[in-house]
Amino acid sequence: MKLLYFAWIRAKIGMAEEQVTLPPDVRNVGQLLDWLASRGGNYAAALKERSVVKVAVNQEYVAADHALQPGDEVALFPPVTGG
Amino acid sequence: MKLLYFAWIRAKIGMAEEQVTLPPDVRNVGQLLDWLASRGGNYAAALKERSVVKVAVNQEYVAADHALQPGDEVALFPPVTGG
Amino acid sequence: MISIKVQSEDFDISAELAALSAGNTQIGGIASFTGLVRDIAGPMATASSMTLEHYPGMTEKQLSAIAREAMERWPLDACLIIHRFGRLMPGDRIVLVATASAHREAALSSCAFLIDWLKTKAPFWKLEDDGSEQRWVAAKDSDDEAAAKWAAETRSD
Amino acid sequence: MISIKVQSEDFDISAELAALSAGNTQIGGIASFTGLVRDIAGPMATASSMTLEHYPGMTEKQLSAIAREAMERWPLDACLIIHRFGRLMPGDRIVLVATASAHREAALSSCAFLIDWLKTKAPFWKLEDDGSEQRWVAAKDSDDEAAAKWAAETRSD
Repeated sequence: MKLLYFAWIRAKIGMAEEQVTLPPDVRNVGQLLDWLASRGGNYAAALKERSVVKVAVNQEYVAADHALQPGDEVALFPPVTGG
Repeated sequence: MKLLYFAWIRAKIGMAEEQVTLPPDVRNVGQLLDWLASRGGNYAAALKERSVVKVAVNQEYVAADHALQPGDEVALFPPVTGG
Repeated sequence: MISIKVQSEDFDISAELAALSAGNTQIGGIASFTGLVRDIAGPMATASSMTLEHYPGMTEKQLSAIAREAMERWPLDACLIIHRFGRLMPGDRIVLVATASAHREAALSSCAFLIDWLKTKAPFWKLEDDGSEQRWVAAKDSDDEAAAKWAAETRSD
Repeated sequence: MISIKVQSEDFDISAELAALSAGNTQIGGIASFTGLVRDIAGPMATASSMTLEHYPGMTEKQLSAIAREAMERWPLDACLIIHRFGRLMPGDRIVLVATASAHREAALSSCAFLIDWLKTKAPFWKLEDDGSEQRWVAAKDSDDEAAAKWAAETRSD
């Protein structure tokens, strides 16, 4: 599964994207965030304030209970500040 | 006193402006409109629907009870349609 | 800064908006409204046109007063009104209203306010020609209502 | 007609608005909002800058969805969103939103709707540099509130 990071989440994690293989018990977006945070270090720091982490799957906003599929493009980013 | 006419009021009266000397009993805008309408012909036709005749004195909108002064510039026109 | 222009010639929106914010980097947004001549005759008819008559002197006075009121009601850095007169064809620009502010809500609201007031206060009259006959455009009740709304409303930003 | 552009280069407002109404003489008005980079450092500081990061692919998708929603909510003839990314300086144009309609109320309201939604939905992030340090711009609650207002509101024109 492809993970993309943007803005200060990208800066804190220290990379813009990575390819990951999910453990079998990680089936939705909330579980993915828990699993990433459990990696500790930069991940834990970047995902500490869970309420400000927005998630898009295949370029659409989703909630924590959104089920993940193999091959999904999952993006993590802070609240947007365009315009 | 200088009178100016615009749009279809100008077209109906048949001129864009004229110089008039008011009778002594014509002291405000409402009386001016009555006096002009009493001239009959084009004036009566142009001022028939009194509610749609707007009046500006010295380029400011005024109501029927506005007192006239010698040397005023008085304009009569229909509701505006710019923009 | 208030800029009022009453002219027969066309205007360049890019240049006008650039001038509005030039040298002021506290401006966060510019709202604008451009009014265009609609084709009243329809595609099958001969070319239609519109002639705008106005009251020189009073026009500038009224537009300036409207702009000053907008500057008082909203925190604006600049305000521009350009209104053309004379003979125009379908698609031609008639009017440009633009407001610049640090806050987008102020710019957007004041722009709507200006065009609503201008429609009921600025001494312009439209004479439409559909190719066969000429007709003075009637004022719309909906324009009076749009303007009246602002009188009733207190500033909300 | 919907036109969405995500680009690093600047845009010409006159040309963009002219393209929006070209060939459609039923359009009576075009509302636009141009967002500019504000100078966060103030006149006494060294030059500040802003770098806009975005999510290529999702950006276009979100802007298109927002534009489609505006076209459904209001009687619009055309709708344009241009959003820049990359490094910008104070006074630079960031975004242009424009809507064209036969009715000015529809153009003005939908333009406000688009910029409000874009602020909360379009995946852009601003990194400010005041000349001494870099700082990610925080999202504003007021932007969320402005967008939420449209969700609560039914079309009123």
